[in-house]
Amino acid sequence: MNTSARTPLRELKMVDIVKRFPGVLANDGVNFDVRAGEVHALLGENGAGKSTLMRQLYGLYKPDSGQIIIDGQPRVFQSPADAIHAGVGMIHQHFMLVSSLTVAENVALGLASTRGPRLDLDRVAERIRGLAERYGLKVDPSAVVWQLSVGEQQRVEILKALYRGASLLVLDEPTAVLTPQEAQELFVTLRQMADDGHALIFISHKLHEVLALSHRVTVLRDGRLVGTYPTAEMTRADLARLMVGREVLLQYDRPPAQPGETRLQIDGLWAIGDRGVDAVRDFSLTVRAGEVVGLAGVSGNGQRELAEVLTGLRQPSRGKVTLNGRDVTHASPAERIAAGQCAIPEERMRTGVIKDFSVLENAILCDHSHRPFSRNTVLNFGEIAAHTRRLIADYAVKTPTAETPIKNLSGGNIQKLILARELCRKPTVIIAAQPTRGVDIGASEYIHHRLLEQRAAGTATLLISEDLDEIRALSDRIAVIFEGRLMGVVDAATATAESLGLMMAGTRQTE
Amino acid sequence: MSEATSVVTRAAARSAWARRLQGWQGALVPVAAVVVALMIGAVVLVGLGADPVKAYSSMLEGAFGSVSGFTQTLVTATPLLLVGLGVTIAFRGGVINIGGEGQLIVGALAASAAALYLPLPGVLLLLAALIAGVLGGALWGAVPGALKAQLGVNEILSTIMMNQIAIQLANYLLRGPMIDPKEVEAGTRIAQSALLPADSWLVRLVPRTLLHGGSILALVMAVAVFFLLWRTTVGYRIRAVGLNPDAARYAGIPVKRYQMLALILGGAFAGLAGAVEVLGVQHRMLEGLSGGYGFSGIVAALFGKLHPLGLIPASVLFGGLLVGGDKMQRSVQVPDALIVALLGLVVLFVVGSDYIMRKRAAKAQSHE
Amino acid sequence: MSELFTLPVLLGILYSGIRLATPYLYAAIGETFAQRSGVYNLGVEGIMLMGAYTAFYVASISGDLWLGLGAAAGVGAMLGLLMAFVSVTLRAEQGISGIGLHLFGLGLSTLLFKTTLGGVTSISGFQPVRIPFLADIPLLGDALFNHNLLVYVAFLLVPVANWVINDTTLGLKIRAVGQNPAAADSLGVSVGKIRYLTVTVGGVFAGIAGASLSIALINLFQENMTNGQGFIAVALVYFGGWRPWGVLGGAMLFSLVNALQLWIQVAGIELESDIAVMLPYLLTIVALAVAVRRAQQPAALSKPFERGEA
Amino acid sequence: APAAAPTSAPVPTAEPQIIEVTRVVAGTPEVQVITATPPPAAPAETFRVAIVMPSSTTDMAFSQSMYEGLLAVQREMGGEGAMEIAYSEGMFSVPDAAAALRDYASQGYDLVIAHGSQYGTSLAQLAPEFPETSFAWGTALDTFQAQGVTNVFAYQAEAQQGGYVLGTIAALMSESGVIGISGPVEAGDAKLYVDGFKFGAESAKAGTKVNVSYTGSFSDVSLMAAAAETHVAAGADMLTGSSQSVVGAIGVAKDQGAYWFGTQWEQTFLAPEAVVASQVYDWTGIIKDMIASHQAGVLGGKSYTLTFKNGGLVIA
Ligand SMILES: Nc1ncnc2c1ncn2[C@@H]1O[C@H](COP(=O)(O)OP(=O)(O)OP(=O)(O)O)[C@@H](O)[C@H]1O
Ligand SMILES: Nc1ncnc2c1ncn2[C@@H]1O[C@H](COP(=O)(O)OP(=O)(O)OP(=O)(O)O)[C@@H](O)[C@H]1O
Ligand SMILES: [Mg+2]
Ligand SMILES: [Mg+2]
Repeated sequence: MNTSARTPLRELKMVDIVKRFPGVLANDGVNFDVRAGEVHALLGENGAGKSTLMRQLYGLYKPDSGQIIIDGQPRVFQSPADAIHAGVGMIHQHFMLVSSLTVAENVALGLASTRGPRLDLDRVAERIRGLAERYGLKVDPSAVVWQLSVGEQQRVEILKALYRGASLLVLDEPTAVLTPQEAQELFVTLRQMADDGHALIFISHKLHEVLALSHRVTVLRDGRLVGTYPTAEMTRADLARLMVGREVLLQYDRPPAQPGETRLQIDGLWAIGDRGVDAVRDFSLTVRAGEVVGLAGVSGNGQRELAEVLTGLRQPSRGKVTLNGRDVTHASPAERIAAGQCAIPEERMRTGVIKDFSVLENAILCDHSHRPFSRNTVLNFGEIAAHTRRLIADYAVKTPTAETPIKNLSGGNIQKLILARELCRKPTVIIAAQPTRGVDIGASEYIHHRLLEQRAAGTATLLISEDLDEIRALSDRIAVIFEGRLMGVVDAATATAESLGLMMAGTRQTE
Repeated sequence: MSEATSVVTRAAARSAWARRLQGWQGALVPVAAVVVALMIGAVVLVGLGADPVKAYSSMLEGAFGSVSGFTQTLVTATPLLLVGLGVTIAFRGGVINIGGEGQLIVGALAASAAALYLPLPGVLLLLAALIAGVLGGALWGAVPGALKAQLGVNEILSTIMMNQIAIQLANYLLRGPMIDPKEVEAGTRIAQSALLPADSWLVRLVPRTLLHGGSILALVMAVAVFFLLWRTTVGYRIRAVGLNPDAARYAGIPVKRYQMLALILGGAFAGLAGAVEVLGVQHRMLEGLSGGYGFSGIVAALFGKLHPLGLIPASVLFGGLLVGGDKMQRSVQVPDALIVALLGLVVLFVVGSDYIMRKRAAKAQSHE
Repeated sequence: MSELFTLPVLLGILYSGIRLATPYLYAAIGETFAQRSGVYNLGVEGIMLMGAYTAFYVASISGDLWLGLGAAAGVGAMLGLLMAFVSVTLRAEQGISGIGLHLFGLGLSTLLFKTTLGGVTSISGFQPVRIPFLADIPLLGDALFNHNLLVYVAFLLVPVANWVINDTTLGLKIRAVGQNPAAADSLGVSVGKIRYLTVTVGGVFAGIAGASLSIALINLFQENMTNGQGFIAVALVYFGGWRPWGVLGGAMLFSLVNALQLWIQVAGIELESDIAVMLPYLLTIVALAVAVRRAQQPAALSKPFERGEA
Repeated sequence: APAAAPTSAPVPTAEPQIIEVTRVVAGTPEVQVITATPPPAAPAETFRVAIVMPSSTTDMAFSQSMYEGLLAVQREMGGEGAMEIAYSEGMFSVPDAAAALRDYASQGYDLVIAHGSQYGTSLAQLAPEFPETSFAWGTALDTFQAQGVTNVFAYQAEAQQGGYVLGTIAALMSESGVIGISGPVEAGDAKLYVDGFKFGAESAKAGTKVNVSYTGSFSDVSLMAAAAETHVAAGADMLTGSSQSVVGAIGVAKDQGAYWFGTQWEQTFLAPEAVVASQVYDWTGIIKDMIASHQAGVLGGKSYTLTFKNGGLVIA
């Protein structure tokens, strides 16, 4: 196992790449190249074909036509093994980690051991520490992956690629799940890697990150190449226009809040997390009608558990939750839904939709047992189809038909459908967890407008997000959570990025 | 807007078409797989000194080519269809029910007991016996269901165990409390119940055959299950729980309750199959009544792509294979074992061919 | 009742339990490998029958028990490959392929039995090997250390399997492929290769399980002689929480209770014979229900893997 | 009036053989000793017999005994030209068996044998539909005459007789005074045998201890072997058992130096040193009488029992 002996790749070219899926032309003659020492950003709306292009580079799909050329040599990747062998590493949009294994085991997976058939996890751990040191990727090699925060999991992904001596690293939306601080740390790592002569491909929906990090940027739209540009010559507005094909407003017009009665009240809530320790500690918060309360925090500080308690998926160990004056501390999801709460889940593919159900069937997930969708348990498909068509039209969901399995839709469109489904129920309280994670700017903007519409209509919204920009753009008040505790609640108008950052790092609000 | 709508409708029409074509071809491939398996069987037949042409023509004739053969195929298909419906519901609910055999036996026991011991007149007795069968099977499905929901006991394990328990329970009841008093009197002690009162029998549909009203009941049930799964909120919930329990829970569906319901309904249909065998065919409970339908029903269900309506032709096809196989054994006098081995090959080839089919359909779709 | 709790009886139960557990151990450990990699092989019963027949036939015509054992392993490997082809390459529904394989093995072994042997005959199988010193331990020695070779190997298989799964690079690949095949695939681990390997190894062990019956424990072949043991073995994998030691626990519990129920009958204790026969099945369920030890099944169990479907 | 002159037809050509027939008319059993004459006269056309049996023709037990009986009669009658035999084996499933019986009847077989007590109900439904065909049902005693059916023979082995005899021998041979019996399911033929054996042993020698166990299955060879082991461990030096699964137990007897008593089929060759004796079912007399009866126009109504007296049971 001599990974450093391999000569690092200098230049990779993808030429005239065409890739079809049933009913979709995902890549339509795309040309793309990346060089050692450069960060090349790849931009495009949801479903533009970015991941598909990269998956071909990593041997996961075979192009229908077109060529991959490394340092002048045409290469055919039959499988990721070939790509790894050629020095390509990839951090996937959805992490490729075996959650029941330790960090070291995940890294060692598939590699030969110095001890023959026996695992040499201690040596692997040692090398992991070495790499971690060099690139600032702090992680405990003996930790089991499911216990790690999202940010830590991502570091494991990067370590996996570095460990295999990758000289080209593809990062598919690496920051979608990171806090600004974590993203900053990642950028330090990535710059270090580029300086070391690595070639990096960086996919993100966050334009400021692209502007801050990349040397060149390539934009895709509907599977086609729009163009490749030196980043230095581009502005945020330019990029948005190239991606979406129209001007994108990046600010929201928000009249002052006129909070009404208390809709959601959380009192001294405690909950135990998956790791068996308290994840939410003595947490109290009130959300009133007609306001958006943002909950900011670094990922893994109890937001997920809090959202699970509020939606009835997790039993709190102490405390009380009141919804519209009713005690719902131990209520089931169904009871909360009946009481007027709706929720936008953090993990849309796992908890938001049933991917083998059609769009239509997903559209009635919470409401299927109510009129007019069913009557005495018999479903009324006429009504359901009409309703779904309305949602699709109102929320501009891009789908071939209402009968299409929802898994064939892009992430942004799935998110729009979830939003449409939840908001049309005219909720009195919305729990929105990471509502625009991984969603392109066009769709994000759209979703934000919809949430603000709800605010205007008098709904109480708890917005849980790790995207501080999003929090600041939408919230009236901002609460910060750290290690399961409330660090304070501040007025959004007066809060500064610095004061929020301090609270997110564990400093209690002083005022 | 109008352009968008027309694109949508055109795409819809196209995908519906593709789906129909796929379904049509999908029916041909299993047939081809059966043919390949039978060709291998032909080689073995020659090796055993039997005439393969005679063997297969008698098989075909025995299963589909004569009134007596075809009615027998339908008689066999009936419990397969019913058990298969139960398997289908359970599977759709994300639980694997291997317990059809035990549920069928318990259903048959319960139906016999009701017919023997309930003092009901006329058709009421038949009705009561059918309901008892359903309840018996449901009970046998509820045990693994409750164990899974309450204690997380894997249902594959518990249903396999419950099968053995049911067999021993039947042994016990049929040689003890439920034994035909005449057998005790005569000293022969055959392990069977007394003959059920004629009021409880299902009507025979064709004279001089065993075809009985249970077959019609099974067909009605297939349509009913289709309706249940795709036209009611209960079926919607069962399917949601089966496909994504996390999302179902998030949407307010009590997941465990529906997993349990899926197992109970699975048991209920197997129990109904047992009742129908007793009331339609044997007219008494006896050892060996199940005929292995509890397992064959799983195969039939998967042949039918776990779809209640697909299950109708699938159970007739599989029933025909069983009946035709036996006929072939009789006509060319090869060991029964050959038929069993052939059946195994057919099953392997048919499931194997499914993938080839799906692959081709996907390719066709992406290149249209 | 007190008759049951005499030392000789308890030792007798232990002795019989160990013998009864032997085929379950082989079959269930093999199945553990397959299931840890995500393949659920319900055809173990059919492979056991073919193994039993092959071992018996080859041993009786060649007079060489080892040759018989090797042949059984070989046939098990071939049937394992068949299962792998159908379930991995053709991505067929695993439960139904297993049932097909079971029927195929049941039919073929009987057919071969009838055409080559014609009827039941017996041979002299592997003889008990007293382990020096250990077998002389008072009381326990005879119950534990006076068995034939295949019995010892079955029990040795447990720590070996445990080591392979938990402490080797291969075991790491197996675990990863069973938990998250897409992740393993993205690191260049061939999901197909690993699954072929484990299902084939599972087949080999199922073949040996059959051989342990026909040339070591019972020393004859009779059609359908496994009588559902293969299915119980699959259930024991679930019982054991996909861990070799757990499988051992399940196999011993089931077999000891089986030996116990025979003793209950033999000792003339008032209990209907059918109820006695139910006991091992009943207790297996109860044991799992009471011992609240909810092992997670391999996340990808029974799900065919297709690249790009993550 | 069936069974009025059961023996009128063929001219005796060999030593007459006594067969005990229990005639059941309208539910009242009535024992009659009649003389049958084997073998039946070579018929003008081939006599066609079909049999449906639960286990296989090589089970070394219940099914094989009947199948080999048929083959023996066939040889006596002059081979396949004189008598055709069709069989269906492995019919554990009663519905499959019923279909096979029906099919044979509709193919015009002269005698259709339902060799399994679980097939009786199917036969009772079937027989009236084929009045030209003779049916036989065993092991059982009921010919369904009470229901007006006249074309069904019934046959049964008085397995308890052989059991009794073997039990007596076992008790006298036993040094430990403990005997172990393992049966499949506590019903039918097996139970008759087991009870007879137990009774024989206990009455032959006072103080003999007879331990009985059942495995709950006809085919579980392993459990049967374990049962035999248990009996030996409990001190038994004489073992017996019934069903096709006993082959497993015979091996145990051999290995552990115990003696074995067989039933249904001659089991000596499996372990000559261990098998003392077997009660063998010889069905040929009954088969021949059924054929003769059929040829004489009596299609059913007779209930046969295999006993020592009529030579149907043989200790080998
Ligand atoms: N395995 C697949 N089967 C069928 N269609 C697919 C598959 N993978 C992707 N697609 C489709 O191909 C198109 C491009 O998808 P891709 O995932 O490459 O988009 P993307 O640019 O990465 O979007 P996002 O920003 O949401 O990640 C989409 O329409 C998507 O639905
Ligand atoms: N890009 C890489 N960086 C680091 N290690 C690698 C890389 N590619 C392969 N390896 C590991 O280095 C060792 C030797 O790799 P090499 O590629 O020469 O062999 P290989 O024939 O590809 O191995 P295999 O047969 O496992 O695919 C193997 O353990 C392999 O897993
Ligand atoms: Mg993407
Ligand atoms: Mg059959």
